[in-house]
Amino acid sequence: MSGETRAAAGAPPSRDDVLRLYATMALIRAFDQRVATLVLKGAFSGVGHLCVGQEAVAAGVCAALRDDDYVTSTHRGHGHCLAKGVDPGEMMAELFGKATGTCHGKGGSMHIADFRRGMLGANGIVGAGLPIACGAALTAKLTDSGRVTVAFFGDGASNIGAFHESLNLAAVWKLPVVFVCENNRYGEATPVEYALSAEHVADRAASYRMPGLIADGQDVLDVYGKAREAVAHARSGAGPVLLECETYRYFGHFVGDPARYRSAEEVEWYRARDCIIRCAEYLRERHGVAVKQLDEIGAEAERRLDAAVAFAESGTAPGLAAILEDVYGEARA
Amino acid sequence: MSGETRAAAGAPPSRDDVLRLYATMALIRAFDQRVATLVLKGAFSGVGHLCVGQEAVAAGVCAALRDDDYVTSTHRGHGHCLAKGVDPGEMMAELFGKATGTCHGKGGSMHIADFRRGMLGANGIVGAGLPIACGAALTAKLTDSGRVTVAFFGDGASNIGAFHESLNLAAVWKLPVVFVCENNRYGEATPVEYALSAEHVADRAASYRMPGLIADGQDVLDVYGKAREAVAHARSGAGPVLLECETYRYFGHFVGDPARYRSAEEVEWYRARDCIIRCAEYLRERHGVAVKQLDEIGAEAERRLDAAVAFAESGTAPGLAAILEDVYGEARA
Amino acid sequence: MTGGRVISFREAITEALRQEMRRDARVILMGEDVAGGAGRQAQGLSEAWGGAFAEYKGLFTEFGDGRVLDTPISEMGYLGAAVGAAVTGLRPVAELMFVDFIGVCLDQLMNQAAFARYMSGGRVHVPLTLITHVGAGVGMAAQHSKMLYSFFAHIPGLKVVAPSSAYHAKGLLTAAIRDDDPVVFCAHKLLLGQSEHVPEEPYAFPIGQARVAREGRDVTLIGAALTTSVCLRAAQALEEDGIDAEVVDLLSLSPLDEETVLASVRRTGRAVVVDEGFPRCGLAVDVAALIGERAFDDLDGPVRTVTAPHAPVPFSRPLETAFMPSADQVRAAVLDLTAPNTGPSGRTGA
Amino acid sequence: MTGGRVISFREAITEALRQEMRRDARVILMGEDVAGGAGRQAQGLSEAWGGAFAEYKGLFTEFGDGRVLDTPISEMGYLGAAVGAAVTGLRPVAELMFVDFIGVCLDQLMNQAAFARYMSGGRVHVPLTLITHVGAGVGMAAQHSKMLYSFFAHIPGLKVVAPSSAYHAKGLLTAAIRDDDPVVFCAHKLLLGQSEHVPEEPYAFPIGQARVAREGRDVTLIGAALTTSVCLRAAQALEEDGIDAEVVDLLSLSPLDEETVLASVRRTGRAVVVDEGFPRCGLAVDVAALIGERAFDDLDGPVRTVTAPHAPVPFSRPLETAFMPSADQVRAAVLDLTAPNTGPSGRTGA
Ligand SMILES: Cc1ncc(C[n+]2csc(CCOP(=O)(O)OP(=O)(O)O)c2C)c(N)n1
Ligand SMILES: Cc1ncc(C[n+]2csc(CCOP(=O)(O)OP(=O)(O)O)c2C)c(N)n1
Ligand SMILES: [Mg+2]
Ligand SMILES: [Mg+2]
Repeated sequence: MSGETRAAAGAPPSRDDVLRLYATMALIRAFDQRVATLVLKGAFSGVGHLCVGQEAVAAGVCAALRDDDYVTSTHRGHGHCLAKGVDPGEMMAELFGKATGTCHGKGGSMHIADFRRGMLGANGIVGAGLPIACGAALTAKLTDSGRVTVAFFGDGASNIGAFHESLNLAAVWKLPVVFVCENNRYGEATPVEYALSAEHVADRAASYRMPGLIADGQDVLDVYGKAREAVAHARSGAGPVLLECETYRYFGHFVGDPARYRSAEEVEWYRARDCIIRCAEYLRERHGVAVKQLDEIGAEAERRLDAAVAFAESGTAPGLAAILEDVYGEARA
Repeated sequence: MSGETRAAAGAPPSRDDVLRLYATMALIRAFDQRVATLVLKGAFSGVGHLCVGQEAVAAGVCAALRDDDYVTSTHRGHGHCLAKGVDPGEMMAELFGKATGTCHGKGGSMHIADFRRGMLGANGIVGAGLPIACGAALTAKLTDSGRVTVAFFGDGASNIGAFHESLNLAAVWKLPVVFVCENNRYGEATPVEYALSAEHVADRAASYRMPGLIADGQDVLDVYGKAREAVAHARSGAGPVLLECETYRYFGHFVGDPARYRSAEEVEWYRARDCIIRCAEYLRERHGVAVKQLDEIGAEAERRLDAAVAFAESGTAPGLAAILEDVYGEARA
Repeated sequence: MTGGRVISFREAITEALRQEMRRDARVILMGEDVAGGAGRQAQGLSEAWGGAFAEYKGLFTEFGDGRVLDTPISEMGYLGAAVGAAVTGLRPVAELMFVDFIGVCLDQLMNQAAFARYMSGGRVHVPLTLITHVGAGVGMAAQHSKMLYSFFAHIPGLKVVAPSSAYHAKGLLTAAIRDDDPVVFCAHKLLLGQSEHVPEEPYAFPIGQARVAREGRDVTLIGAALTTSVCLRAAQALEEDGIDAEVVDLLSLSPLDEETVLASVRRTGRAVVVDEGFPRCGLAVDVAALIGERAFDDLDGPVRTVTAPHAPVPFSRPLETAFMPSADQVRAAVLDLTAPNTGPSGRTGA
Repeated sequence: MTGGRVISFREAITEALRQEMRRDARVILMGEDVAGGAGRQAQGLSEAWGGAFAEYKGLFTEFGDGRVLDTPISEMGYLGAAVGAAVTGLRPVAELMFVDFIGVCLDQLMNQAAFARYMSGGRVHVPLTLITHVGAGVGMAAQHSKMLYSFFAHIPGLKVVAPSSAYHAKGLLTAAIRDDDPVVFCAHKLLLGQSEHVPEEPYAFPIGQARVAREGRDVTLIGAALTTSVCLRAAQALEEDGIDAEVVDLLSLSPLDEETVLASVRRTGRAVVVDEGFPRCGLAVDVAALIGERAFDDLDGPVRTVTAPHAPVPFSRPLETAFMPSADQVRAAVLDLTAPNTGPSGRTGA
């Protein structure tokens, strides 16, 4: 039922493109696996909403973006940040609540933002990033900057009012925004089949006369291809697109969620289609990349994480004066 | 693109049925015409949101309901109230702010409610009636009362978050509710073609896998027929329905709105399709009803309005003590 | 203020917007029917409404649909879009037609606009102005007549202004638009038609600065928006009682000009805070507690509050009228304050 | 309270719900993952979560999907559905997982639930309970750690309770469910695990009744929810300073038990109000102004407030800890209050 984009699909990704996608996914996985360990160790407070299993979506979509494009993210946002180029050390420092963090330790996991990278913020409120994405896209449109904005959100978020208002507004104003649904089949403990009255989130695109695409979210190349189509469509001035990526999170809703709402078989089914493993297979089979090279990419990701954790640990917590700083800025009047 | 209801359409309306529809429309028109006059005279305060031109929707839909069915209404709700059987005298007294009003003068036009008649309330907040309708339908479902709830709302309201959340919730919970959109082509001064990214509001039913119907809102028989289908579907336990009625308001958004956002031709086009005139023609041609009888129905409506205004005028304003009454009830604990 | 060109509060809003939009191309305006008749330009229509309260008349005609944007009825959507536009370099002004509608979009104002600077460790700012209409007196009942500005004042990161006149409306709206933080501009419906001298040139009135609207020695009456005029009328009436009342017009509710309030009360020794909002956790108790804590030693009596009752706004006209704080109530509160034990305190020198 | 069966605040919530749901078939529960794993019964799953805070464990198993309803993520939708169910004869309990989410659904609570009785001239009532979680201390930062109960207290037509212990949680939730008006039940996250003696039989603790949690003669410390324990710790510490502090635990924020507060302060002559909410237009100033206005003549010093700062809740743990009112701050406020001019007032007799 998904619509069609009028944008050209572009050339197939090169070996280097795919290697970059692979490296991004490896970094995201290393990051969130490390976070899991650290949360369980009690290294820092807060809920760990991890995207392990979903790496292909962040990696594939952000690879289709320019550096100066915008992204709004969710509570499950580490992958989006890393894929958009946010520094893992600063991110980790943020999770540790250090002054060296992306947000000087005042935001935490659910509020990581890096405006230098067009990362307009993770968000603790389900659906809240979508209207903000419309605004970033409005800026792009009114200033003719050619920038595209991607709004990531979950399957659960597609049932909240802000989703509806944003898609309608983006369609009415013909905004250059791509709404990317990470359908990981659950909103907390609630399965998508229960909470979503449509068959696919992408089916809802028709309500706004915008194209609706579905990508295999466990296949980074499919995500990348569809995202390129969608981004090209948006960048061309043809208006917004809804892109649904079918994916899965291996952890529960948060670190520690026993996730009794799903079966072991279901988890196995998805793990067998793991995006990183599939991408590795593709690289080996299609491009003859050696296992050793792939292992090295994984090892490099781990080294970056070691460095990130070291950076985070070496930082200091913000001083107590920071409590009252940056509530307001200086008035210019 | 509208879906299909599985409910039977039922027998065609009898002469008496149509006469009753006619009488209801005549009463609604007389009421809101009278309100226009009174507002312009400054007889009472508040904004007059009139439904003159849209009478077929309220009349046709409510005729498809049982007395004990529920209705949630809007800021443009006089027609819904009258069609659901609320007393015009009490309504008029409410507009006059009298203690004898439906709400003892404390609600006014935008809050008329009469729970004895299943009228759960006009509403000053666009879209707010839809979630409430879901709740009334939930009560019906959980208590097995067989009652159906109708939620009236406008074309403009179909762009607000509450619309989306309600339709999804009703679909997920399979609630016996009929969402009736009065598409009068404007939300205040904004034309539906601008604000609505779908072609028809009813197209959005597909997002919730519920039937979406479109009725000619200037044809009370079409509205009545489609409403019967929709209500039967909901009452059967098959879940919610979205019914869009294409209609028009002759007045501006409120009494006094010069309505410069539309052309005289457009108004004329709709007036030429006036629901009352068309129903009169139908009654004359199909059932041989004499003009005199129809005139008498109109005259009877005017007499009821005379009585309503007299009742309203004869009432007294609530005493000042009422300001502090009914903020809370008696605790039962 | 007298002399010079006289325009209404409504026109002062238009003028501030027009001047700031001319001055700074990043300033845009959005909301429901801020133009009106959107999409009908092809048919020769420029704007049909210019806002539900007609404050934006002419702006669409001058600035076009790239700067003045009608929105669908989706407050969460467009307020959020304003936030997104603000964090990416524009300076949006959004309208929330009635403050009562904040219930459908508070999240974008509170969790997003107000907190973005803080949550990002100061790496972003949100130059967003929200114009909204507050207050009773127009027969629109409980869902269209509230004040609710105390909600905004409660939220760290927001600034809140509630001008009492055309002059301050222009100056505060200008300041709001130039401010790098989100500012809620509360216009009382009953003030829109009130006119006075307003300079033609652009000017900003500082956010966070109250003014002494009338000087007096015996008691300080504190108002905001419409209640400033209630205080002034009460002060006038109190002359008959031989009481010389000072009136402080808050203008800004957040940040609050604590010093002007405290300085006045320290001189008069008595205070009555007059607020059309609901009494619980509202503006009146906020100011009263400030005085009670910081000017305790100078108080000759308790700080009194005159507010709307703890009840929704009723429709019926006499009830609605009685619902709103009146000069009589303020006068009675002052008399009660000055009467029981002593006459006017020593300080009055009357 | 000591002796007898000990259960946690969390379990007290479960028990109140279970008992009321058994007693009255009209009581239903709805919210996100109040069961969890909805629609999976066919696969033998009864409930996966029982609420994000596990307060509803076992309720779905006992009462089934006609009484315990998981909802899509659509707070406006289901809170409105709760209003609609309430006005048509049910007695719904809805959960708003974090009070911070009120920004996406306030309208149904304020303009609909709270006002329906009034706007209908008393022809309908809204027996709705909203359970929500408030407060900082769990490392979830600005969008998941606020109090915001002052918003609810501001709104006429709502009742608001903020229990400080398991015993009162059970009694107040029971009272809320039995009440014919909408009640917001605010559970502080840090209290959920705290245990004490709670009677097994159903009981309602009256809404609108505060309690004296500790008797004392020198100063009244006033708290609610978590700050009651802050006051009690401060009171203990103040013993070392030779100060005998009374602690009033508000329990209900609306209606407020003004008499208990005033009676205490009239005896002690001094008050410190301790509130984890933001300072402006919050609970602390509300209670402080009440005391300042109604117990003025009995005050030996200004009413002090100890609140969170006017800042969003920061993430970093040391900042978050410092953000929350502490016993040290309360003690300092008391010492400041009692020190400057005199020692403890004559009344203390110390
Ligand atoms: C408005 C709002 N409601 C509820 C929550 C609590 N919550 C946090 S994440 C979540 C589930 C979101 O599901 P989905 O959108 O599918 O994203 P996922 O967690 O699967 O990535 C919920 C209900 C919230 N943060 N905000
Ligand atoms: C949430 C909200 N936003 C805005 C308004 C102001 N308003 C009142 S009626 C209206 C237009 C509604 O349009 P529509 O739903 O088409 O109903 P109609 O007036 O045409 O019957 C608007 C914007 C409101 N009452 N509530
Ligand atoms: Mg999900
Ligand atoms: Mg309309």
